[in-house]
Amino acid sequence: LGDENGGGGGDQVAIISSDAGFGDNAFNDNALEGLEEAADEFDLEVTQVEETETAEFAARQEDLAEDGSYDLIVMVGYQHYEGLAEHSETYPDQYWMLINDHVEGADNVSGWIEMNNEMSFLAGVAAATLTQEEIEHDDSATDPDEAVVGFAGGEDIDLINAFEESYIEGVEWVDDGVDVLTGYGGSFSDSEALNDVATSQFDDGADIVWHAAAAAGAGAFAAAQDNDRFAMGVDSDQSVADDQYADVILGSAIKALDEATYQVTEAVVEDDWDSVSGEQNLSIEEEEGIDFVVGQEFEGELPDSLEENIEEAKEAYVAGEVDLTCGPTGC
Amino acid sequence: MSLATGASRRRLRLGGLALLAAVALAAVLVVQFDVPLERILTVGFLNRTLMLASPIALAAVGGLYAEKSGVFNIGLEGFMIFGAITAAATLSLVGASSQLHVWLAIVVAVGVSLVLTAGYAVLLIRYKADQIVAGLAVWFIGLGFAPFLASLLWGTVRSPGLASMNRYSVPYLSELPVVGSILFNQSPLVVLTLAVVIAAWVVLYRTRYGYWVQAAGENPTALDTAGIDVNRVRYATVLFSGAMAGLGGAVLLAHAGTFIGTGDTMVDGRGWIAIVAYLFGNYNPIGAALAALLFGGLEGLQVQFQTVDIAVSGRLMGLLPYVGVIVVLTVWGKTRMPSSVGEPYESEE
Amino acid sequence: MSDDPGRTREALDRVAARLLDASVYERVGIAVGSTGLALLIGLVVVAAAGHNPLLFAQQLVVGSVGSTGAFTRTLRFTTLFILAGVAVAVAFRAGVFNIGVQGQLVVGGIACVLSILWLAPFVPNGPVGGAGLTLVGLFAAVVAGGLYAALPGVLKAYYGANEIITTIMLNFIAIGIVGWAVDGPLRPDDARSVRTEYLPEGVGLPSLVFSDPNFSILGLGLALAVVGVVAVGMTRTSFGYDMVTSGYQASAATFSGVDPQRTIVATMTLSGMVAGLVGAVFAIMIQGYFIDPSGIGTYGFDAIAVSLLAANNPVGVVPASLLFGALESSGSHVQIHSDVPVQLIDGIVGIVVLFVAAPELFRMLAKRTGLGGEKR
Amino acid sequence: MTADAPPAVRLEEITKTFGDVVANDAVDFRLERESIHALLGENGSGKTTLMNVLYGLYEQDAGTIHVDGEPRSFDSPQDAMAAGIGMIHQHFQLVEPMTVLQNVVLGHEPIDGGLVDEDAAREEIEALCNRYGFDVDDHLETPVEELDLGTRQRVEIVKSLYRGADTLILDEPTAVLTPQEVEGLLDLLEELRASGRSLIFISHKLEEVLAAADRITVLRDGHAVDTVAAADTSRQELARMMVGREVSFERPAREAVPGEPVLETEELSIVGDRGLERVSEIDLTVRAHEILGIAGVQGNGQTELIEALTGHRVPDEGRVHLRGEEITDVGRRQRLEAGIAAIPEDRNAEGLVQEYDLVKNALLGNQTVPPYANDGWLDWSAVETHAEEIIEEFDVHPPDPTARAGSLSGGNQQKFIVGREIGHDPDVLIAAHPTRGVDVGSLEFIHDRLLELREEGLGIVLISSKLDELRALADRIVVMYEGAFIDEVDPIETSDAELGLLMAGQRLEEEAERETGDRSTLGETRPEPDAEATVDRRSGGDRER
Ligand SMILES: Nc1ncnc2c1ncn2[C@@H]1O[C@H](COP(=O)(O)OP(=O)(O)OP(=O)(O)O)[C@@H](O)[C@H]1O
Ligand SMILES: Nc1ncnc2c1ncn2[C@@H]1O[C@H](COP(=O)(O)OP(=O)(O)OP(=O)(O)O)[C@@H](O)[C@H]1O
Ligand SMILES: [Mg+2]
Ligand SMILES: [Mg+2]
Repeated sequence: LGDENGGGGGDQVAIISSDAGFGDNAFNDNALEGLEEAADEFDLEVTQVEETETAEFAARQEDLAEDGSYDLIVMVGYQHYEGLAEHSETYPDQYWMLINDHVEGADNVSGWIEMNNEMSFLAGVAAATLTQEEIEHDDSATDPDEAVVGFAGGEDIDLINAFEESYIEGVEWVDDGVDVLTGYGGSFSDSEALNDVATSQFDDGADIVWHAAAAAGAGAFAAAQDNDRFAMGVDSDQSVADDQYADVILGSAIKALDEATYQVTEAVVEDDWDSVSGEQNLSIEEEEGIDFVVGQEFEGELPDSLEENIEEAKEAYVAGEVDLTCGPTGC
Repeated sequence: MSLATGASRRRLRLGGLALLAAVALAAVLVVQFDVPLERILTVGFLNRTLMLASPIALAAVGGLYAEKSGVFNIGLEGFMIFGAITAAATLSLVGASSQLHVWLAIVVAVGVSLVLTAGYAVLLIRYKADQIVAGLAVWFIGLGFAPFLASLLWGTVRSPGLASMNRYSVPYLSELPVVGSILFNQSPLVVLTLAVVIAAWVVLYRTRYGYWVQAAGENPTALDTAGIDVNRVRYATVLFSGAMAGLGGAVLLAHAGTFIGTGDTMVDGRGWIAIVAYLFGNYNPIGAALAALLFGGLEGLQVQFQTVDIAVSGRLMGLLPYVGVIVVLTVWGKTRMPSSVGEPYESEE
Repeated sequence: MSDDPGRTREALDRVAARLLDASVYERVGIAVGSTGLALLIGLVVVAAAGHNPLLFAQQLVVGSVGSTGAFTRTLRFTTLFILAGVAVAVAFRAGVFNIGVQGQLVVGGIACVLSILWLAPFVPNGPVGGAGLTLVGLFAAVVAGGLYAALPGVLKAYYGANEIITTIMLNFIAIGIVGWAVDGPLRPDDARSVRTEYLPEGVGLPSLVFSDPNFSILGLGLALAVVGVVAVGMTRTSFGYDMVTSGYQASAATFSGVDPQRTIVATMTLSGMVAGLVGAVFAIMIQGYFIDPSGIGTYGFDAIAVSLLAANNPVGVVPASLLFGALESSGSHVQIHSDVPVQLIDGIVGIVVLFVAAPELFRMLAKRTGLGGEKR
Repeated sequence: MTADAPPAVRLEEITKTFGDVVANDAVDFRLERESIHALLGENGSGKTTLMNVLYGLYEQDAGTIHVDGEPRSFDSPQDAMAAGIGMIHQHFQLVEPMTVLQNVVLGHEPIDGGLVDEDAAREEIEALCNRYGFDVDDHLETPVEELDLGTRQRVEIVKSLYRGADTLILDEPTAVLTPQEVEGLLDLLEELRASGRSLIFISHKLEEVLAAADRITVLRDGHAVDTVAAADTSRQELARMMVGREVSFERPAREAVPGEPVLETEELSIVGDRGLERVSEIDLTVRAHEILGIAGVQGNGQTELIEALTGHRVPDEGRVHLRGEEITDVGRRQRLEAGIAAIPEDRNAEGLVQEYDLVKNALLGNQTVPPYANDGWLDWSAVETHAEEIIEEFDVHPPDPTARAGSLSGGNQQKFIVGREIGHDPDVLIAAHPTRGVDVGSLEFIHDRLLELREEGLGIVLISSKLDELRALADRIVVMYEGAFIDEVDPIETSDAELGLLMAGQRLEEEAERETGDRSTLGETRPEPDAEATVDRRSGGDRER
C-alpha cells in the first residue's frame, strides 16, 4: 500500500482535528502526538488538517481521500461519524481511523471508542481520595477536614455532561459524603471564564478541581495556582504538556490515544490492518487504555491511598461492580 | 456634575427603580427557595466580578472617548484580541516569568495596539473610511491573524501556560473583612482599571482636553473655529481607544495566563459587551465602568449559581447577558449619541 | 410596467446606463484594488513567516479552480455567499446594519429542517413528495429567518435599540438556543453526532452537471434568481425606491411619505428572509440534517465583506461571492498542501474589508499614481 | 472715526477659487474702524467665502489681508482670533450639550492646576456681560440646547468678545430672529460699535442693512460691485446692484376670489414629544384660490401644525378635512396621493436626497403616483421626463438631470423642489419657508409661481418667518403664538411692527405697556425653544461646513 506515491520521502498520513482544533493540549494534541511518534519511527509525513467547522468535516475527509496519497486518515472526534459512514463506502481502499466512535461493518475503518466515562470515573475516584488527605506542595494545600471537590466543564453539552456525571459517580464510589461542585465556563476557548468557575468552587470549599474544557482548562490550572489549591488534568498527562502549572496538577485522568494512533499507524505500515480493523476500545479493561497518572511534580509525594483506591476502582469496574449512567459520549 | 442632563437624571431614576425591583424579586426568590445567599454573595464573588469587569471597563472607557469625539470605534473586540495575543507573544518570547515581565508584556501590548490603531485611525480620519465597516474588519483581522500568529509561534493556535499577574497583598490590611480582600488583596490590574476610569472621568469633564473631545463629537466645526484641530483630537481619542482595548486584552491575558485562539478566541465577545457598557453608561466613564461591573457580575453570578447547585442550564444561562444587553438597549435605547459620530471632519483647508 | 417592449427596453437601458456610470467603474476599481492589496499583504506575511509566497499563491489558485472537485467546492461556497451577501446588501442599502445574518441563517436552517421532519410522515414518499417537502422547507426558512430579523427591526424602529448590537447579540442567542436544542431535545437517540434527524430521502436538490453530492446547480440558480429579484425590486419598484432612499437619507424619505419605522422593519424582514434561505440551502443541499450551529461556517459574517466588496449592490455580490468562495475553497487545499497556517486566509479577508471601507485611500492612490484619471 | 487711522481691515484683491468656481474675484474691501459694514449679495455671490478668508478658514489664492494697517496672513481661525477678529457663523457653532460657560471658553480655557478653572471663567464672562448688558450670564450653567435661538446668538457674540475680538463678523445673523430680536441685535451692534469695535454683517434683508449699516458693499458673482454709504442709497438701488437688473417689489393684483374650503382643521391639538402642548385647538381654513399666511416666531408650534397638515403626525385631538373629507389619521403617502403637496422646512434634509441625481429626486414623493409608478412598478422614463420639465420650467441650474442634487446651490435646489411639489396638480400646497436662504432673483421667481398657482385654484398655506414675504403673498395672515392662532390680520392693513408684537405674544392693545419693557428680558418672555427644530438642525445637512 502507498508504494506508488513515492513523492516527498516516505509515506503520508493525515489527521483531521475535532472542532476544538489542535492546541488543546489534550484530546487532539494527544492523538497527534502518537501519530508524530509513529511518523518519526517509520519515516512518514504527517499532514495536519485543522477543521473547526463540523459542517466541513465530511468535505475534508473527501478532500483527503480524493487526493489518494494518504495511507491513513485519522479523524478526531465522533462528529466525524456521519461523513465517515458514507466515505468509508465511497473509498473502500482508504484506511480510516476514527477516534471516539466506529462505523458498523466497515472493515477499512479502525474505530476507537475511548471510554470517557471510565476516565471521568477514575478522575472522580482520585479527587475524592485526595481531598480527604493532607497534601502540601509549594504554596498549595488541601483542606483534609472538608471533603469538597470541583468539576469545571467547557461547553455545557451532552458530551461534557457525561464527563460530569461519571466524575460524580467516581467521587461517590469513594465516599458519598464528598461534595461535588460543578460548573461550566460556556466555551472551550475562554480560559478566563473557566478560571472564574474554578475559583468560585475553590472559594466555596473545593480543594481539587478537575476540568473537562479542552484548551480553556488552563484557566482552572491558573485558578488553582492563584488560590493555592490543586487541579487535575484530562486526556493526557497535562503536568507535562502544561508544565507551567505542574506545581498544582496532582495528576491527570488519561486515555492512551497516542498509543492508539501509534498502534494503528504501525499496523498500516506493517500491513497488519486486520489487527486494528473494526471497533476498538480504549478502556480500563485494555492494558493502560484508560488510567490515572500522577503529576510529574507529585510522583512519590501523594499518599498511598490514591493508588490503592484507583487500583481498587479499576478492579471493581472490570469485575462489573460499577455501573456508570453515561456512555463515553453522552448520557 | 454640571453635565448631567435631564435625560440622564431620568435614566438614573429609572435605573434605580429597576434595581429596586430586581432586589425585591431576588429577596422573594431567596426566601421562597431557600437560596444559600451567603454562599453566593461571597467576597470572592465580588473580587472576581471586579476581575471580570476590568477588561470590559478598560475597553469601554477607550471606546467612549473615541465615540465622544465623533469616531465610532467598533473594532474594540479586534483590538482586545490583538492586545491579548501581543501580551502572550511577548511573555513567550522573553521566556521569563517574573511579575516584571508580565508588566512588560502589558506595556508591549499597549504599544503594539497603539501602532495598529494608528494605521486604523489614519484610515478612519484621513481616508474617511466607513467606521462601522472598518471596525468590523478589525475584528475579522484579529480573528484571523491572532491564531495565525499563535500558530507561527507555538505551532498551534494556543499558547502554552504563561506567567500571570499575581495579586498583591498588603499585610494586616488585607485581613480586614470584605474591604481587606477587595482593596488590599487584589490584582494590581483591577486597581489600574479603577485609576484609568477615574482619570478618564476627570479628563473628560474637568480638563480642556475633555471639552475638546466632547465638542469634537457634538459640533466639530465649533471646535475648529475655536482654533482646535478636530482631527488631532480625534486621532488622540482613537489611539486612546485602541490602547485601552489592547490593555483590556492584555489584562485578560495576564489574568488568564494562556492565550487561546480557537473559536471567538479568549476575548469571546468582551469587546462587544464593552460597547454596550458605555452606551448603557451613557458615555460617562464611571457609568460605563459600573455597567461593566454589572456585566461582570451577571457572568460571575451565573457561575455562583452553578457552584451552589441551583439548577440552571449553563448553556442557556450563558445567553442571559446577551438577552440582558438587548433588554437594556430596548429600555434605555435612546442614549444621547454625540451628534457627529461617524461623520468625517474636513476642515476647510 | 409598460407592455410595449420597446419602451421597456428603453427604460432598462436607462437603468443600466445609470448603474454603469463612472462611479461604478470607480467601485469596481476599489474592489479590485482592495482585494489585490490585501492579497499582496497576505503574500508579504507569508514571505515574512518564512514560506514561499509564490507557492502559496499557486495553492490559492489550484485549491479553488485547479480541479473539478475544487471548482465545485468553490461554487458551493459561492452559492452560500451570494445568498448571504444579498441578505446583507439589502439591509445595508437601506441604511440598516444587519450584522445578524449568521443568526438568521441558523434560525432559517433549523426551521427548514424541523418543518420538513414534522410534515414528512404525512407526505407520500417519492420524488413528488420530496420536492414538495423541499419547497415547504425553503418556505419555512424564509418565514423564520424573516421573523427573527424582524425582531431587531422592531426594536430599532420603535425602541431605538441600535441594530448593530442587537443583531450581534441575537447571533449569540440563536446559536446558543439552537445548539442546545440540537444537542438535547432534537437529537435522535441513535445519533452519534450532535444533529437532528436526517431529512427524508427525496428531499434535496438534485446533483445536475456536477457530481458533487453537496452541490447542485439548482442551488446556485436559486441564489442567482434571488439576486435578480432583489436587484429588480430595488431599482424598479416603489418599495425598493423607498428602501434605498431611506438608506441614503432617512429624513428625505420620511418627508416623501415613507414610513420610516415600517421601512426599517420591512427591510430587516426582507434581509432575514434571504438569510433564512441560506440556512435552508445549507441544510438541504449540503448537510441533509442540521448540526450544532457553532460548527457552521461564518457565512453570515463573511457576507458582510462580500456585500461591502460589492458596494452593497446585489448584482455585484455575485463576483464578490465568487472571490470569497474561491478563497474559502482554497483554504482546504492550503491546509493539506502547505505549512502556512490557514487562519491567514481569514486575516486576508479582514484586510480586504478594511480596504473596502476606505475608498478614499484608493482615490488618493489612484491620484498619486495617475491611474484612473481625474475622478474627484 | 479718525481720518488718519488705518482701517480695521483692508482686503486687497482677494481671489479665491474652488475648482472652476471663482468664489471671490479680486475683491477689495475696507472696513473702517468703529463702523458697521454690511455685505450684500445673492446666494453664492461669495460673501461667506470672503469672510472665511478673513477669518483664516480659507486661504486665499491671491490678495492680501491688512489688519490695522499691517499685512497679515492667517493659517487658521486661531491666527485670525489672535489678530482680534471674531466670526459668528450663519449656523451657530455651539456645542449643544455643553453649558454656555463651557462653550464660551472652548479653545481658550483658563487653567488652574491642569483643570479648567470655571470660576475664573465665570467672573470674566460676567464682567463682559455687565459691560454690554447681555443676559447671557444668567444661563452660564445651562446646556446650550435648552436655550432659544436669540440667546444662542448672544452666546456666540460673547464667545467672540471673550476671545478678545475687536472686529466682529456676523454671517446672516438675523435669519433666525423675530423682528423684536432683530431690533435688539441691531441695537447691540451699535453698542459694540460705540465701544470701539468694528463690525461686518451679512444679510439678504435690505431694510436691515439700510437701517443698521454705515456702509454697504455689494458682491455679485464673486466681484465687489460697489461700496456705498447707507445714507445715500435705496432698496431699489441695492437690489439692482445685487441682481444686475431691476427688481420689482410691487405686489401684483389679485384676480381670482377665494373659492370653496379645501383644507380645514377643527380644534386641532398636539402634545409635543416632550409632553408639552405644542398646538392647541387650532381651527384653520384654506380655500381654493387663497394663500393663508402663518406668521410666528420659530418654535411656536408651526412645525407640529405643518406635520399634522402634511400627514407626518397624528394630532392628539381634533380633525383635519380635505375637501370636506376627514383625513385626520391618513398618513403622508395617502395625503400626497390625495393632493396635498408640501415644501419642506429643511430642504437639505427633507427636500432632496443629496446623493441622488435630479432624476431620482424628481421621483421623491411621487414614488406611488402614476404615471411614475404603476402598481408598485416604477417608470423611469416618465420620471426622467418629469425631471426635465421641472428643470426647464423652473430654470434650474445647471440644466442637467444627471447632476447630483447636493451640487446645486440652495436657490436652485429650492426651485427644483417647488417645481416637483406642484408638478402633479395638487389641491393644497403647504409651503414652509419656501424662500429661506434664497437670493432675490430666485425669490422673485418662486413668489411669482406661488401667486400663479393661487390663480390656478390652489389653496396654499404659507409659513414664513419673513414678514415681507407674508405680506407680499398672503391673502390673510394668522399669527401663531404658543400653539394657538392669537389673531388674524389683513396683510395690507397691518404694519411690520404690529405683526412683530403679535408674534411676541402681545395683543395690539398691550403695546403701550410693552414699549417700556426692558429689552434684555425679551429672551425670557419667549416660549421654550422647539425641541424638534433643534433636532432637525442637528441632523440636517445644512450645517456650515
Ligand atoms: N467649500 C466650497 N467648495 C467648493 N465651492 C465652494 C465652496 N464654498 C463656496 N463655494 C463656491 O463659492 C461660491 C460662493 O459661495 P459663498 O458661500 O461665499 O456664497 P454666499 O455669498 O455666502 O452665499 P449665501 O448668500 O447663499 O450664503 C459659491 O457659489 C460656490 O460655488
Ligand atoms: N463642500 C463643497 N464641495 C463642493 N461644492 C460645494 C461645497 N460647498 C458648497 N459648494 C458649492 O457651493 C454652491 C453654493 O453653496 P452654498 O452653501 O453657498 O449654497 P447656498 O446657496 O448658500 O445655499 P444655502 O443657503 O442652502 O446654504 C453649490 O453650487 C455647491 O456646488
Ligand atoms: Mg453665505
Ligand atoms: Mg448660504
